[in-house]
Amino acid sequence: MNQPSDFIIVAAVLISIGIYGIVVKRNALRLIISIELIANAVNLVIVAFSRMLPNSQGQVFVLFSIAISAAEVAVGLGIMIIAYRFYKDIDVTEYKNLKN
Amino acid sequence: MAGETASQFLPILYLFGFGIVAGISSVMLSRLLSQRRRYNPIKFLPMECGQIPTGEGRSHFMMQYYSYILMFVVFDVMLIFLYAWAVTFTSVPKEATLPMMGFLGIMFAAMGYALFLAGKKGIW
Amino acid sequence: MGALNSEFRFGNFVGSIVQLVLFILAFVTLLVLPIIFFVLFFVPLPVVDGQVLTPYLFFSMMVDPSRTIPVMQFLIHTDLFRAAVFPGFAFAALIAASTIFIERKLLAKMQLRVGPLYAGKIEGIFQLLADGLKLISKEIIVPSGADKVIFWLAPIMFVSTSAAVVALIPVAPGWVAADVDVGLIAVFAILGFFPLIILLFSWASNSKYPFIGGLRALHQMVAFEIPFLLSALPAVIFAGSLNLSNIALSQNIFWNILVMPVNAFVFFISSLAELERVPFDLPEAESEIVAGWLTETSGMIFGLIQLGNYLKLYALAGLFVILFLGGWYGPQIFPPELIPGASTSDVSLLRLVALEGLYNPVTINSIFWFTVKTFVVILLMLITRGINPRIRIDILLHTGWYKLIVLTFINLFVVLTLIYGGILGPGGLISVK
Amino acid sequence: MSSLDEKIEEAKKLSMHIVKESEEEKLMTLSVGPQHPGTGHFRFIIKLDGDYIVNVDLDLGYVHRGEEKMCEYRNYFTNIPHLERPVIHDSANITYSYSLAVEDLIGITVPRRGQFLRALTSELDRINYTLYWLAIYGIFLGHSTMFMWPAADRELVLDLLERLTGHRITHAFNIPGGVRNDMPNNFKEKCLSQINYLEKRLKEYEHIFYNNPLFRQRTEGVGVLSKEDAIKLGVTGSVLRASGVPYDIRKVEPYDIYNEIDFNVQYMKTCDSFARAYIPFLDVRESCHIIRELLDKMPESGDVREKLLSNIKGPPGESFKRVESGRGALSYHLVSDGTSRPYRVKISTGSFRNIIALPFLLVGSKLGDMPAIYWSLNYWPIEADR
Amino acid sequence: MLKQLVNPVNPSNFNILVSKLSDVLVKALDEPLGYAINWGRVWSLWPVHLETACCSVEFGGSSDPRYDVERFGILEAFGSLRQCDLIVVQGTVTRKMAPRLRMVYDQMPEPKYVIAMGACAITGGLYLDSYNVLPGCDGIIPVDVYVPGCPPRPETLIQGTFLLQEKIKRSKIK
Amino acid sequence: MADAMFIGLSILTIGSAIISLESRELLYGGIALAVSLLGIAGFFVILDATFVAMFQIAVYVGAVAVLVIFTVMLVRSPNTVTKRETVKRKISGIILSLAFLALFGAFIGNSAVSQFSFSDAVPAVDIKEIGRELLTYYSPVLIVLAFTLAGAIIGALALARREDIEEKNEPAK
Amino acid sequence: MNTASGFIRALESGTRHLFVKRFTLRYPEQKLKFVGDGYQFDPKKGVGIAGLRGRHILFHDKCTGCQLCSIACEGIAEAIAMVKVDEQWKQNKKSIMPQIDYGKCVFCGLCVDACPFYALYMTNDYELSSYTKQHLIYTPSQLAIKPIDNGEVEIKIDSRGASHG
Amino acid sequence: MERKSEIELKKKSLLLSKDILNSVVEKFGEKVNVIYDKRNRSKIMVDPEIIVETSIFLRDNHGFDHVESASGTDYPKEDQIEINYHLGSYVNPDLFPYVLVLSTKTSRSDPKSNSLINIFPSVEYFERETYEMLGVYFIGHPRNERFLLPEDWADIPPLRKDFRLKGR
Ligand code: SF4
Ligand code: SF4
Ligand code: SF4
Repeated sequence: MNQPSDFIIVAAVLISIGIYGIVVKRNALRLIISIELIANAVNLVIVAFSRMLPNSQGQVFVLFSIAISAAEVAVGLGIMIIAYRFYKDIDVTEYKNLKN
Repeated sequence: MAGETASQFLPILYLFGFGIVAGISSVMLSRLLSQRRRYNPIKFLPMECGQIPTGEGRSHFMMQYYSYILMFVVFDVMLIFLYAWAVTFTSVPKEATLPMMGFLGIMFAAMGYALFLAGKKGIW
Repeated sequence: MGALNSEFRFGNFVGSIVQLVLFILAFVTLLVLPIIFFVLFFVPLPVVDGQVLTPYLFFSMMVDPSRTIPVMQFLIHTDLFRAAVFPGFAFAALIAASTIFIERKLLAKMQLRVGPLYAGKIEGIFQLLADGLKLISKEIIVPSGADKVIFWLAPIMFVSTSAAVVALIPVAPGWVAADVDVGLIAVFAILGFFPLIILLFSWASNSKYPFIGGLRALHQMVAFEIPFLLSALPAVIFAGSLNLSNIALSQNIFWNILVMPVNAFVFFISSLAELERVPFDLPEAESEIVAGWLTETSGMIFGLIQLGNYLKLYALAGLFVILFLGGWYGPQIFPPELIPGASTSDVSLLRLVALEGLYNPVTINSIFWFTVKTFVVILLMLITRGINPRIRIDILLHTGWYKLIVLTFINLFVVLTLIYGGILGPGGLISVK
Repeated sequence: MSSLDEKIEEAKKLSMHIVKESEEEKLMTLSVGPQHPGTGHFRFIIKLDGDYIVNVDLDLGYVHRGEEKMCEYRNYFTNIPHLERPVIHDSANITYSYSLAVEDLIGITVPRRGQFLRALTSELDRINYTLYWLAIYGIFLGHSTMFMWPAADRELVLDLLERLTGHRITHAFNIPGGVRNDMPNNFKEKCLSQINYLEKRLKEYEHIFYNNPLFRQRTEGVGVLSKEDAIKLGVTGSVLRASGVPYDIRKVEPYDIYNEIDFNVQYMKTCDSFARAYIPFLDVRESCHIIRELLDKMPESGDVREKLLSNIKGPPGESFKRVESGRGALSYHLVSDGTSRPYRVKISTGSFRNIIALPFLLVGSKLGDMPAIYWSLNYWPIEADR
Repeated sequence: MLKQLVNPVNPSNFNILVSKLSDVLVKALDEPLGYAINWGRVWSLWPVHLETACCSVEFGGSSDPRYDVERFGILEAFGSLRQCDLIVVQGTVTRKMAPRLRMVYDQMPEPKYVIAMGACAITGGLYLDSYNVLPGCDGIIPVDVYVPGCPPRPETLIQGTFLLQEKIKRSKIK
Repeated sequence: MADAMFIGLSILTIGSAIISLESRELLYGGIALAVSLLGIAGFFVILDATFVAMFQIAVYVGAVAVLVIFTVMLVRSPNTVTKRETVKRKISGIILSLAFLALFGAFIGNSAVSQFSFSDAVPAVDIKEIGRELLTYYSPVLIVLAFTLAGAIIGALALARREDIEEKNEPAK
Repeated sequence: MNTASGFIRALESGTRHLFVKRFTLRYPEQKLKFVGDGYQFDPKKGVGIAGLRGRHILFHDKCTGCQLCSIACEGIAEAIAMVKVDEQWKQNKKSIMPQIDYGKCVFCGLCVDACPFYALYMTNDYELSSYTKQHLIYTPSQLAIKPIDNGEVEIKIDSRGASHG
Repeated sequence: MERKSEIELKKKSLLLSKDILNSVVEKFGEKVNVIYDKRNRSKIMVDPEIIVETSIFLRDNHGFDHVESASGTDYPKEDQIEINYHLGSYVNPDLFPYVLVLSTKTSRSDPKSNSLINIFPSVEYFERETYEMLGVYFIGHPRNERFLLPEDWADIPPLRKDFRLKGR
């Protein structure tokens, strides 16, 4: 059960959940959550392959990836808060509506 | 074989489990032993110094220190990289410290500016 | 339930406890012994001392008690034993309990009074038991509008997360529940759960004071996490490993605190902040926000959180000892044999008493020194509580972010210069290994 | 007239803090008291914007017991027990002022030894009050040891007072015409030794409390009440003296024996919470000196009490007398209509006059400053409520 | 849950046996448990921080080093009423304070005890005739022990808590 | 043992990932996200990448999840309950994700991925090796990362500034 | 540097107190010693004699039932009620004596001042708590009992701080 | 037994009070009555309409800058309520021991008076209390509302003489 393909399947399921979230959800926070899920699934795949090879570079790459996504969340939430302060809502469709 | 290091982590889970067992059992025991009376709804009002509570308990209230939490996210990342460096410190040539110093320098500059911004207490 | 006798004395209490124990023993004998025998006969048994632990062996042990020693030896080297009893839960809980007692007595002494005195005849030694029994029989109030799931789960998570930290603390060479390669980072990672739990709990209480308290706790822990992590950095540089046992082993020549006193100081301060102890007990500042995030806790929920707090206190004090105070190193004060000549004598009872095979002077010595040092650190924390008022949140944030970080960096650079100057480190004047 | 308008505007700003309507929704309303470890018998409602206090509304009267009305139904003597209840740990001073007012109305003077005894209890009670206040200040700032030490040392004073007057805190000792009883034997020696010990103990407070950097951080520069504001708001006692006005009734309008006593008026010019916390402490030291001086100068024997009829009638008229209590000027305005009961008694207490500064100081400060500012105002809620 | 498991199969004998057994268990456990828990309650009374009037001075005084009620397990340092078991009504209950007092009492978790401290809390004391004072607090909350005095000496209060402890010892735990 | 752990972790991860998107309360969504990321850290542990796993926990649970939950609390409570999506959008989302899943499944089934296996003989990657890589070969990336992080924090702080600060900063004196 | 020295001073002071004598009076075992037998009235001087104002003591052989104490207390707490007693004393024709409700009494001692026959004094007894309000009402016969006075500790001051003997 | 300096002080205070009272009487003439002039204490009764001007005059010309106390007294026989402000000074050392009682009268049936809050901010709570206890409405005071009494107080103001305590 414990083979690279299994990890990849889990990652694929996570990615598809993330895609579902991105397509369906209109709540900014949920969008961020979806993005995080996808990023993590990808990290999982990388680490799985890095263990398979075995090669440390995969792990280094994942380290960078996590760092970047943390930074991204910080900025994303910063943007969200400023949007919330303007529109008093975190629904992205609302932002569009208000602009018109 | 994959999963070997995982067994190192098992005792942590054991202890976590002990904590949960201890917690749940004591809470259950306390439910068994304690007398409970639900004669009045006032009892279950949130406590507010003997007043009837006004307003929501969970407001969207903020302290002025949001910026520190934002900063924490970023510098937490920085720290772990520092640890990766510290572990390797003795086994790499001394020049390898230079990029880390660069990293630190840039982060320090950022931190300084961020602290300056945060110190202005205008952050929501 | 039944009424009580009018005559209430401590002796009666003890008597009733004994009665209870006897009853349970009888019960266990009747019910559990058959199960034991079932297991003995039908379940494949571990090999101990070259022999399979058969029922025969079991009965022979009853005849010759000293033969139980290999079984014990086997037992204490299992993971479960380590997690449950010795370096793990029971040990930590014991230290936590004694810490509470010492805290109350010590503070009382400092404040010219006597502290708990009457609960359990001798100097109020059973005060904690009384408090625990009281708390366990106390009603738990869940405020209306509270988030029930989080409200019940958060305290339990609090305790178990504290316990998980305890798992990583080594007390002697090889004596650690979880010997993790990345132990130090694991400690920090697990400590990172606490702000989350507190924040969620304070949110779940649906009340104002807990909410402010939770926010304060979050800010405080977040502010001190970074100096906290940074101050341990030079120790890792010396040890070249993140494994806590290795870090302790790397201090066999000199204690880290000699090289990085500032970092030790910062670590101490930060762990006070992490523990929400005076002067950093802002999240529970009773004169401002009633009891902070503990405002809505009642009964056992409060008790659990206190237990978690003291477990955490032990874990952090232990971590301080491991990182800075040279871990378990100390002069050897235990004799090589518990009872001289016991190993060669034929009296089996004597061998049992001498714990032959179990008794390892080095390990015992390590445990002893580790415990002593831990208590010293705990004592320092307690005294700090006695002499300081509470700090204010903005001063606290300022201290955490502007001062402590700079201090740790200064010390880090001092250490780096020492290493590059060829004084410390591999190839230096004082070599680590 | 325009300057007057300006001043009026200024006064309005001083007394009211009105928050803009638009800001209202971001605020959190927090009730502090009455079941709150931070206030006691008192409540105020603060509006918080994050960590900052933007509005304060006081809600007094949780211990309003109608003392002034009750006075009108009791005669000049039976008024004593209930009049000392508002500040039971400073009861010698609150009855002192009342007795002075009644004596002023009737026109008698107290025998000299009685005057000394009154001053003695007054000073002892000042120490008692201040140490209690200091203890509570300690606990307000989360310093449990600082609760215990003054509370312990206060017991020394209470012990003395108990010997002298018969009760730990509610002495009912000062009555119109003098004091109830003479000193017991050996009191002087006992008093001297305990006061000396107390003075030694006071040094420790400086180490652990006043010079503690954390305490300094929390109080220095916090809640600054400038001299002008202090005068404008009419605060009194230690709050006033911490703002740089050397105004002590014992000095400016000496009553009874105080013009023969040599002592200094303590005042500071930093105007912040630290000064307000430090002045009462200096007062305690000064009181120790005064007590020693009093015991020194006290006549060996003599009357302690001018015998008055138990239902003495006051002549029609008014009197207004004040003493310096632990919290500042404590004055009685007594109106008599010639019967054996006072027609109107108005008690103007230091607490009631000091609390006016609270909203003024709290607005704009942080929530964490609240206990430090509030208790530095030397406020005893019951006294303000009466 | 056990009952539900047992019920459908054989409602007669086995059920009775189980209930008998559990009766025995309860009897055997109950008395020691009662002792133990009441013993815990006796030595761990945490009073709520509610000051109604001037008796609070002596109440505070009773935890000072001279009298140190922590000897009896009485800890006065608790901010929140949710962790407390004891109200000491410290004096006059005014009409303004009365609803708050009642509310504090209501919000405390069971079991809870009340000590009326001072003449005012017992009968109104000095302020019997005042327009804003209730004649004693037993009109609003049930009082366990009366401690007279104005204010009572800490010794009297401690003696009052002894009485309360006796009462707790004789009470049922549930 | 490892199998059981793997299955348990997958259920935990995927289940909480679904909850994180579908829970009615945003707060629970945040908690579920934390749990899901914790599950991924568990996978990392199984894959012998302990350092990465701890990094994951420290950063995601200790910081990102806290930040997300904190932001949830910041947002007014009516907004934390999810509005109902239109059914059409939901169905299309599900179809899209299923399609992706099918595509991916086909891809895995038809490639050599399924034949890959972990080599048991080779020991796991040491932390020191990661550090060495980081400091030598990847050191330029480290600098770039530093710039990214610096930009991120300064940008986030600049964004989160309050416009009404000028009037706010002067408390009514 | 000021900061550091401040902390060190505080630490030193705190640690020093670990070796100072405890101040605690172990109450149920030890009891305080007071001046005299309680607050009394000195008939010669016309002023009181210092003493603790605890529970009253009534000397039945002196009380005349003149009600002056009751009148004095009227304006204070109305704690004194005059009740009939069975005893016959020749100075007390009406056979009424004060009965004191300690639920109301504030221990001011003004009734002692008011009693012209020195029949009412106060004692060192302060252990008055009870379970019910009724038990707080002390009848004249209860008031006549002299309390057992066994307190003997006082504050002692020596070089290691103040303590109770 | 009084010492010499004491006598001097007495004289000085009398002179001082003469000064103040004379100037007030000069300024406002008939509308001001001096009720008494004792040592360190004197009382003037002014007409209700000039109370604000008088206090401004006293503040600006003599340095009375705060009130020690403000209260009212009910005189049902004369159908009047007397309002007293006890003025004191913190800036003028000569006036330290001196308290000037500034009082005015208002009718009992419709008690109204001009508030001094704009001249002496320190009267804020005193006036609020007087409003509550005697029912005097202070014109210009921002908060003539309940202060010390319970929220549900429905009786007449308690310090009026016709409010009787029960049982007395
Ligand atoms: S009994 Fe006495 S001390 Fe206690 S509240 Fe009443 S008046 Fe105050
Ligand atoms: S002591 Fe005071 S209250 Fe008590 S009975 Fe005597 S006069 Fe009344
Ligand atoms: S006790 Fe004294 S005052 Fe009272 S009735 Fe007897 S004699 Fe009269």
